Amino acid sequence: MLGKLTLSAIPLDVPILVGTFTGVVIVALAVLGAITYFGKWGYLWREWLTSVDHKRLGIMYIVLALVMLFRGFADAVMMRSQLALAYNGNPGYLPPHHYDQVFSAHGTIMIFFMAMAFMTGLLNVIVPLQIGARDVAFPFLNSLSFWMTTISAVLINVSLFIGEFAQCGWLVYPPLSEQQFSPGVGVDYYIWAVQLAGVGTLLTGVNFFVTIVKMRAPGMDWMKLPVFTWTALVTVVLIMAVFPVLTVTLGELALDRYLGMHFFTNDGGGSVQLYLSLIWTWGHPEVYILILPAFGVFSEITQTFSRKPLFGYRVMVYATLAIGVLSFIVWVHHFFTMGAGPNVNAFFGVATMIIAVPTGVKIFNWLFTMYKGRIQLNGMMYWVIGFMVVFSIGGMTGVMMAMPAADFVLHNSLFLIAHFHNVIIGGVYFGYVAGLNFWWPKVLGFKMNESWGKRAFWCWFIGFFVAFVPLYIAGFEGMTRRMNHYDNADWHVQMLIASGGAASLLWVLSASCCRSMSRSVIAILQRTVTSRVIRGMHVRWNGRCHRPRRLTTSPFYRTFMESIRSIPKSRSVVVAMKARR
Amino acid sequence: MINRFLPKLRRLLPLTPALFLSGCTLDLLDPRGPVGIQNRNIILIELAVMLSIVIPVIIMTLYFAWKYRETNTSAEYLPNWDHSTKIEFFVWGIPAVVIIILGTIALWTSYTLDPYRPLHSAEAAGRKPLNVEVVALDWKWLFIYPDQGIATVNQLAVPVNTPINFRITSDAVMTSFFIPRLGSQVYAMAGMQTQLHLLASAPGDYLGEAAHYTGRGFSDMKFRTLAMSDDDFNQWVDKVKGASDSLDSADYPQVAAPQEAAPVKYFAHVQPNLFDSIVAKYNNGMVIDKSTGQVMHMQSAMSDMQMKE
Amino acid sequence: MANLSATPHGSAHDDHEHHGTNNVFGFWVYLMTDCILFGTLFATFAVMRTQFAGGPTGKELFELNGVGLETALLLLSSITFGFGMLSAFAQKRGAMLVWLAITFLLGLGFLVLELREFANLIHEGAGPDRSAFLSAFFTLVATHGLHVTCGLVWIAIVMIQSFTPQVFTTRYMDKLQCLSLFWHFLDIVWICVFTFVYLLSVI
Amino acid sequence: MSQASTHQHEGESHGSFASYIIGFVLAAILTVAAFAIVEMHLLSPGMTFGVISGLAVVQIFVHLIYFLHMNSSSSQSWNNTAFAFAAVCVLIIIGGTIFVIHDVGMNMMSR
Repeated sequence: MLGKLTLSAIPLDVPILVGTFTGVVIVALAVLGAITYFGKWGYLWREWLTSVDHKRLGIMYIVLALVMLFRGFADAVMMRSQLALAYNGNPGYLPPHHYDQVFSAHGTIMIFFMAMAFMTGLLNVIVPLQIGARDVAFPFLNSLSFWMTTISAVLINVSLFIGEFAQCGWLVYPPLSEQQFSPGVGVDYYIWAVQLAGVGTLLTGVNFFVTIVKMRAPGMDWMKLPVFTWTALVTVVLIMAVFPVLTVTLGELALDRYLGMHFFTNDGGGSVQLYLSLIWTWGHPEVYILILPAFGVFSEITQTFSRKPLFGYRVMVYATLAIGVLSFIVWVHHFFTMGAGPNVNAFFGVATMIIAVPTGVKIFNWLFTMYKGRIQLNGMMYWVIGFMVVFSIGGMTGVMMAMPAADFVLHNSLFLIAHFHNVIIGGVYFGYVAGLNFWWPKVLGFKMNESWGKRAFWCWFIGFFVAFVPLYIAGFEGMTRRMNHYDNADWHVQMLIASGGAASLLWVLSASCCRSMSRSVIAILQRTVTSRVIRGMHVRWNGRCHRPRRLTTSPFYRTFMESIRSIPKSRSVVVAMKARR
Repeated sequence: MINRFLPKLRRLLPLTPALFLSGCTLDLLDPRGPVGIQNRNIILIELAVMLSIVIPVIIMTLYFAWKYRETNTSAEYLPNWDHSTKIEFFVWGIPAVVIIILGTIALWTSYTLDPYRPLHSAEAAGRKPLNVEVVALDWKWLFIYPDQGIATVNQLAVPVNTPINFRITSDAVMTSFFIPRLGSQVYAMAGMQTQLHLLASAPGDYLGEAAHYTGRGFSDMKFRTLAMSDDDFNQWVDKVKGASDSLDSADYPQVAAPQEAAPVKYFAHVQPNLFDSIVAKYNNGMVIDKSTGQVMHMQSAMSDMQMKE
Repeated sequence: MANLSATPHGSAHDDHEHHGTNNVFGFWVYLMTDCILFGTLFATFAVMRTQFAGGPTGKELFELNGVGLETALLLLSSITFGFGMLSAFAQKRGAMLVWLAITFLLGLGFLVLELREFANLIHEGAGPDRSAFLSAFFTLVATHGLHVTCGLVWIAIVMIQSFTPQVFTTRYMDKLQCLSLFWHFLDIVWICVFTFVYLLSVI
Repeated sequence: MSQASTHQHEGESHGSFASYIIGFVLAAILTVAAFAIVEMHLLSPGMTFGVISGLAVVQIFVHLIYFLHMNSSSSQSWNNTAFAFAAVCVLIIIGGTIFVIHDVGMNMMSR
């Protein structure tokens, strides 16, 4: 069962893959050469690869996320360009075998290795600092989680060059993913990679839960907790609640494939419906796992740059909790069309709609945090405002699809694709990027470039609409997702706009991204950043926040005595805040 | 110029999201059957209700961001203001009201638009429903007309204004049976019988799709839905009956073999209970009868089919 | 798991960060996620329990005597482990070792019985690939068995470690407490297994 | 180091010889009762299901209290919260899955 790979599994006949492989090898050699040239191997090994420091792990998580963003983004551009070409008899340049792997990998990578890794990275960097803990509760476990995630990410990328990846979509629905219909190694790559990453995430969840519950600085009551930490707490609770379900579901699929069991097979009494039900029991809370920390970031940024405390802190906390609880009882809205009766559909439809209430409350709270403030309209606030605009629309289409009777025609269409990119790009991605921007000085000791930040925002904001509004329309035109080619002229118009928009504007983004990255590198080199230098620099945003420690950079391996010293100060901030109210 | 375009624009006003693409047909917003019309109405109602709250939010966001910008020192600044019971009330109240309205609609329409629910109003008008059994195969659709005793591949003909009762299953992977211009879709799964009730109210040639991804041949797994008058339909049935092929459990494995971009095919005769045999194949030779709810054994037919495979 | 969660920073400043308690609490939280994992397996079994696919049913297959014996062994091992813990808290190493050894043997006996049952079923042609019901049954019960195996390995490690100077240090006791939670937790899972898998199938 | 351990765990109960024996006896009675009801066919199938489920739940609590030393002291509140949370999750997962799959099964006239 492990001997499926032979030399012929290396796709030497696919020029795209050979080209990519060559590119990856060249870049890898360049990086390795540079490390050798500068003699940094020992440093890298001691200070980073074997580090258990939460800030270092956080940075490595974010680096992993950005690399995976690049990979997933390349997949996205390939899909869009394929669909722009493959019209009316033109097969495009990606045959189904390759195209199906591309969209499966895109989804898997973006969720598990981009968004999850980015989120865990932010949690790692920020949460212990916000609660005044020296590190997380189990630093070694934290490192283990990171390496499990990284190994899974490597595994998925190896599948690009050896063998193949799954061709069953990002959630590998059976029976298509069963041995009978997918005898290749693709689904095995998927199962192993996601299973490993899932267990890693589960351990992260346990780790951060214990950290937040047991390691808060003295005096930090629940209602004094920074909002980001609150959202982090709810997120890790959801992780603990649902990742075991993912483990079991994928484990059962693996047993089906390896030991010929009959959980989800067509025959032998297997039940496809059970897979759908279980995978979405994990899958729906998963999207809230991703979005809640982003909500936390938006709360922090809004209050900081509006120079006002967050409007309705308590309400915000309760809304977060409500979202957490409700997200657990709505999973059926991912398969209203499976053929369940109206009782099931009505229950889960209404439950789904109810989630919109606490989410709406959050939007209003950010709105009233800005109200009568002194808003510093910098790049980060751009992301927040852009988020509120985009996310409102995404929320609207989400509520539309929560209605079973409407979902019966919108399900599986490009409308659905547009909807979840609307909330995931507009909510999750905007939030994480804004968070990176916001806490960048804390990590590296200098601010990100402001004008490039704004340019990046405009690219994403406009690029998003150009790329995804056509998909909404194509959904109304009855175009389903995951098509490889088509012959409908109306669809072609939308596909052209979407790919044109996506390609041109999102590529500008990459340019700006590269630009700001290179500037960062230059800045790092210029300042010859060592931890001592960082420790000397204190960057503050002029915020009034619920945060005990202000935004000073935090050195790696902050000594325990320093943490102690900062606590009285933090308490006085909280007390002062209360007195002012 | 403008005058020439204005009437066209006005006609498309309900289609606001697509205003700038007035050339396209939005299948879902221009349905050809009562089910699709209800789907569309629900979508439009939802859109209207949600926009009534989303548009003000977006406007307020942009307005607040502009009004209270740092450089506008004339705007009021309340650095410590972070609570107002009155605002909190509306902040919870407005989304709650919207969701109560939409939730009620959701509850109601989950029952009225349940795909399993027969279209009573049409039946009441004296139209006898047409039974069609649908089998999703790799990568084509098999339609069995049990009452006419015929079958087709990748072509579905239906008489207009006649309720169509679909029974749907799959003999391969899971997929979804969807005719966008007629309305609701429902999944096709091996060993399961799902039901769908649709009606075409106007003649035409509509696209039918596999809405759920099925693997390699997915993009070509589609069929034409020909809605036609009763006479045309009867002629079509005669045409199919005139075809040379017929379909029984011996031929079936050949028909069911994976095939990409399968051409339309007619079968003049179809073995009775073929559909039940296909369902029973995955249920240990048993199938539950639709009308009586009793378990029937399909042993012989099944063993035939399995031997051939 | 306790090995993983031990912090490499040692316990120099534990007073403020409560590493000791965190280990036990962290392990408890981990067990809760394990509990959800078992819950999902039970959900699968609940759905699959009538999917015999023409194969043998639980009523035909299960022998309650064997199950009763397994239950008795596991239940006994729970209190012998408890007595071992009491000895450990009283810092009586000899008594602790004896109780742990008895626990180990009881656990081993449980495992042997379970494997024998599996072997018989597979021999009778009722292996996990026969029907969805049997897939769910084998997966659920074997996952529990796998946990018991881990528990046995862990007991062995703890017993060996008791001969090192580490014995009865804070870290050692933490580990022992985690193991205690783990062992008793397995017993709780077994209650659900014999009730909802075996007994329910033969009603 | 021996002081450390006593210091570390103060406030947590370890149970005693007696409490383990009580727990064992209770658990044994409950187990035997469940087996007896099933083996001797004392009740109708539906009743049997209800009763043995009830016995299982009671036995779980016996184990929690006498073997895992769960109590309502403040030092344990987070352990209890975590347990309650996990229990609710398990109930939602099992209940929800059965609800959905049963409904779907009925609706699709399968099996």
